[in-house]
Amino acid sequence: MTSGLSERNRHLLVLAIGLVLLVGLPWVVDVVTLLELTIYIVYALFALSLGFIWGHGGILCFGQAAFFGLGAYTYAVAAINVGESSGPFLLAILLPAAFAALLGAMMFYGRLSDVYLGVITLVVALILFKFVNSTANETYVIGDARLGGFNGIPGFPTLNWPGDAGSPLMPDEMFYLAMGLLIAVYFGLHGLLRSRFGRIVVAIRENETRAELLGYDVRLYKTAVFAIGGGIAGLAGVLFANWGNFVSPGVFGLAQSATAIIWVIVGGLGTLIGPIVGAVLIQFLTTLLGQQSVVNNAFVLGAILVLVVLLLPKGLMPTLGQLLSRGRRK
Amino acid sequence: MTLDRRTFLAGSAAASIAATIAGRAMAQGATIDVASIHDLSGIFDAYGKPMEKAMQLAIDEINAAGGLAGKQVKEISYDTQSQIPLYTQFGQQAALKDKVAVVMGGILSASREAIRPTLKRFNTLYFYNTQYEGGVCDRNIFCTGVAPSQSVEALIPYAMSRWGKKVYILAADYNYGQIISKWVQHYVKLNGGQTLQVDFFPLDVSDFGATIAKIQAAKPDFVVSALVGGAHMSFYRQWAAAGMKAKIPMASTTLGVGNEQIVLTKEEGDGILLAYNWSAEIDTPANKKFLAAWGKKFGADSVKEIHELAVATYQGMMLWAAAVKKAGTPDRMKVIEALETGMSIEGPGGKITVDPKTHHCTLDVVVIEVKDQKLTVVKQIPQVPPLDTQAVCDLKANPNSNIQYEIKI
Amino acid sequence: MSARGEVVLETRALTMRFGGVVAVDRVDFTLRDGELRCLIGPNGAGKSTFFKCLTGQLKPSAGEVLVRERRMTGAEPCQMAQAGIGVKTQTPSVFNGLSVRENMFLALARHHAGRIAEARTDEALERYALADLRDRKVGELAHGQRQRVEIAMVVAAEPWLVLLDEPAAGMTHEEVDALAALIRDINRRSTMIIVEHDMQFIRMIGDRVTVFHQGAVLIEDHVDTVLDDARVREVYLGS
Amino acid sequence: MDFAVVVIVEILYAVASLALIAAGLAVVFGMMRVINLAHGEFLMLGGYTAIVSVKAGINIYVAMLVVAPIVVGAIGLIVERLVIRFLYGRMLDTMLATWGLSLLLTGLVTMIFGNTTTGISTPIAGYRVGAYQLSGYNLFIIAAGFLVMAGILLALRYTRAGLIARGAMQSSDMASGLGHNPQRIYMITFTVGAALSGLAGGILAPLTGLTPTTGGLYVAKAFITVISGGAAVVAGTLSSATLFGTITQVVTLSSTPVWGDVAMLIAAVILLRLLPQGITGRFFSRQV
Repeated sequence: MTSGLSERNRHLLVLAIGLVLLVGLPWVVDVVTLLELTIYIVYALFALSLGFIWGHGGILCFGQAAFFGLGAYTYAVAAINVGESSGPFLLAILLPAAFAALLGAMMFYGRLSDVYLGVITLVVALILFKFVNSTANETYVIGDARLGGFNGIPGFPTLNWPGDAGSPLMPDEMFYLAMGLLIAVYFGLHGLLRSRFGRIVVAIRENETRAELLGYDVRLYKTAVFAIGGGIAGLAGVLFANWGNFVSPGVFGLAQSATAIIWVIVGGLGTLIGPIVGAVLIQFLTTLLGQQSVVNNAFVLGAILVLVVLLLPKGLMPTLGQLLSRGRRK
Repeated sequence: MTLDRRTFLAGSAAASIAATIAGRAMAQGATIDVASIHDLSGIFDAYGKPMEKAMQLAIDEINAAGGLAGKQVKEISYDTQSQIPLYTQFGQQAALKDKVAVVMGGILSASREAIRPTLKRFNTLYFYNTQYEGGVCDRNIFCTGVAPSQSVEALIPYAMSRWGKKVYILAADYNYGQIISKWVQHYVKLNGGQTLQVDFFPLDVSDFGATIAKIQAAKPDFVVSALVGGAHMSFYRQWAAAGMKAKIPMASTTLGVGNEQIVLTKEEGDGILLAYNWSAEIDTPANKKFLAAWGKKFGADSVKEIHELAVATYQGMMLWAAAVKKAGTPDRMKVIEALETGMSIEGPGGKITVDPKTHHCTLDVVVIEVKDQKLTVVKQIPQVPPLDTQAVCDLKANPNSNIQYEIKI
Repeated sequence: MSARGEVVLETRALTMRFGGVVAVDRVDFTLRDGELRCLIGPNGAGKSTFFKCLTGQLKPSAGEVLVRERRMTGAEPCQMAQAGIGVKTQTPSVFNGLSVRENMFLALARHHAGRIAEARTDEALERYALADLRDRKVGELAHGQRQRVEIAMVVAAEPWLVLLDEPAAGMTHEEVDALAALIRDINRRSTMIIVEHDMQFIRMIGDRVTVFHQGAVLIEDHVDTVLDDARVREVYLGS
Repeated sequence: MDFAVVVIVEILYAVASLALIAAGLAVVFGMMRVINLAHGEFLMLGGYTAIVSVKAGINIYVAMLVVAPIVVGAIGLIVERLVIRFLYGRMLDTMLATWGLSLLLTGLVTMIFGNTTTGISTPIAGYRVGAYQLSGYNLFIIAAGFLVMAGILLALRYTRAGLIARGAMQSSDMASGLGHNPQRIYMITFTVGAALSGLAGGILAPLTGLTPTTGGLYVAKAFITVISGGAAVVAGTLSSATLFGTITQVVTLSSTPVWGDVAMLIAAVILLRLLPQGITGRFFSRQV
């Protein structure tokens, strides 16, 4: 990594910006904007989950929404049954992580890679979508919660202060929580990547054969990375569910997985800040485009994706980093 | 939800939340704002576009007559693009940002159930102007469309008397289809018939080849379709293409609601039986006036776009306007109380009266046969009450009720 | 210098088929402790396939691989490595995007806990004369330098058996001389198998040589005997 | 007995429509190792071309069988020249770029035609098998599916162009040695693949309604069929289409279309886990 700032300073800068946004934003914007920003953060977290497994683990997952959706649905179902939100919150992270571990083990121990991995992840997300989408019948219940099929699940208890089911989080508190979690996950992943585990994961991305010949069980490491990514996607799903107080099968949809890939590729592979920047930028653009009807949204996003692949194959943030450091040297 | 907590939180966001929750601060702007939330694109746009036009027409007429409570009415329109999660999002915006007096909207029952909790939570009055499966019991919502005890109750005995007793049901796989198919089974049984099979289809299914073979194997006397949306349209095409029209007749609880009869050819649509509140052929002064006004505003060509849901939307808007006039204010509780006096208006579909106990409506029902791409009235039943919801819901006794009852069979 | 110790690696009727093609055909092979064995043969003789069956990169269709009398048939490459076998592949297989130091760290980190691995990394860089390249990305180095990095990574883990696939390929004369010295040095501590093409090089390091032809072992003997053998000449030069 | 015939026809129809949906992608993937995720949109464009042509008064068969492939082939040519050719050998980048393209085309069509369902009626009347009525159009699709597959097979095996194309895919050096420009061969192959997609889209259009997002429904099925089939263009596509078409239809007939789809997807996962190179990667290597 080359950049004008030293690595340490760069992370301090990210932390500072993060904290300023965390504390400052609720003071300067109105509630609707704050709600809008909360969803950006949720998406950033989702992007980060894919950015980690793809950019650092070398696993391109075409069905990351499977874990996002699983997190959202697990939370909704568990919250209806439990009421108090702490248990459901944890369960909705652990279950997608466990599911990712299982799926990952199946794929990596079967030595699937590249396109085949892409197809399987895509298909698994599709299966989940089709299944959940066809659970409108009243026989599909888990405890007190009806899965609801196409309707989705509305009106489940939203997150509350831990231990106190009677005090749900207000929109501004939701913002603090989401932003705080994003910062925590970012630095958590950062620390992980500096650890022995993380360095081996990166080594596997660089050269799987060599890592194996050095005695690292690539299958195990990849499965672990995939599970971590699944857990983070699940966390993003929980926040998403709480944001709208509504989940529907669309959370498993192809579009959800696809947008995440666009965020990551636009923001830049191999960095942690890239996916976050990509998600926020693209979502901001989507919102802007949503307010006019001359140019179609998908048209612009598609054009951006094509142009980024052709002209900025490394994505925004790494390219920016290179430009900065080149500027410095001159 | 206890949302009146923590008002000490500083910051503008927190303050505005507090303001919203403390109750809708009235008399802010120079206009009374009304939100229209419909699918204006995507696979449900055939339903939504005319509903939006009906809103515009109703608001024009209200404003031309001097507005409400001394103010003009302004429409804020949202396109939910046939995506259910957008209902939640736009519902939030309408309630928190636009602070509208009422939300008119929702088409699919799934969209209603997505937006209903949001609007209830943020104390924003909600009108759902669509024929639906009935049973919603919530004081914050008024349902102005026909319900099963009005439409299915009329349709099934009429179809059975013409065709026979064995029925095969196809329904869209979400709450509407699931519940309406039970009502169909209920009325089939009540009239001494037999339901052979019920099949559900997700809204994106567009290949019905195997299903058509299955139906033939079951040999029903007729088919009841509760299919919904653009993709399901191909069922009628494939049915006709297989030459089934001559073999097994069909009734539907949904066809025509999106004016499908003019998209389908004569050969594909003719002979299908329906039952709704409205048909263009209803011969009343109110309907003629409505058709003329629509033609004048949107062009003569546009008159054929009018459908059941557009009429229900127009009637819903007019009901709300009448209530605001009566209450003298757009304040939510006052309007609800006014409506609960059992208000009625004369609409294109006949007289429509609010039932105070259920917030549903008593209205006229017409049984229709599709002929030459037109909805021909074959039978009229005046002033049918919403018996299905009345059987389970009493908002006078339980004003805090907030559920949708489902029929058990 | 003939075989001296106990048998440490053995294959029994090892066979590898791809579709209808038999690349390795019922090979029985024995390696003793301390040996420096060369595998030679013309292109397509099956020596590289045989090599990959030993490293775990290919799963043999039939037969057995025994490492110190333990059955390791079809084991994963990582299990082979964990059993103390170091492997250098034909083309340099290194972590191109990472620095020389990081490469070395990764070679050591499997055997040592983080802190110790860090310390050992710097020692190893000194020992293998890579210290001045430590912060360079391996992908930016010259071919010969990358070969050196890879061999250093393999050896740093102190394997008891080292498998090298065509280590001299693409090297200059001077580099080949240095390599031969390095291999003799490694052989003082580890048993070795070297797949090689270059006769010159085999003469320099040679001891016992196994010649592959059409998937089977043609002859196995001391390098001088083998290179004078008529059949070997025929296989190499064609008739 | 009659019902058995109906079931067989329905299965053949499912197999043929899968083969049609996958054909264009199979050619491009099998010959060029390019995964075109805008494939679904090529089908969708074929459908729109056919519908627009019919509404403009062109004969429906001309619209489906001639106009749709020509128009979409031309679009494919443009796409190849502007985007794909810069990305040969970069499989992942190609996938991402074509994904972008798919969004772009969806958006473009939405701007032109609106996000709404359009459709035309099928041109063939139903027919009778014993006590059952069947859609005549299904027979047409079965015929079209098998003709397209046979056409690809014959073209690759027995025509000079097919021979050169196969040669170029095996080794582009060899082709250029023989005086053929591999860039040009890639260009033509991609165009032909696009034209096949256009043809399929045109043929399928009368059956189901079309929206600008219809491509999304196709691309997953095509992608799964082609990848599961493996490298051999015709043998692979036909074998996986047969497998998946049969599973889908049998399950659909005994339950609902959803379970039919789910069964197919589960079959695909199991298949790829067991045969990571696809069906033909294992059994028919080195065929077309």
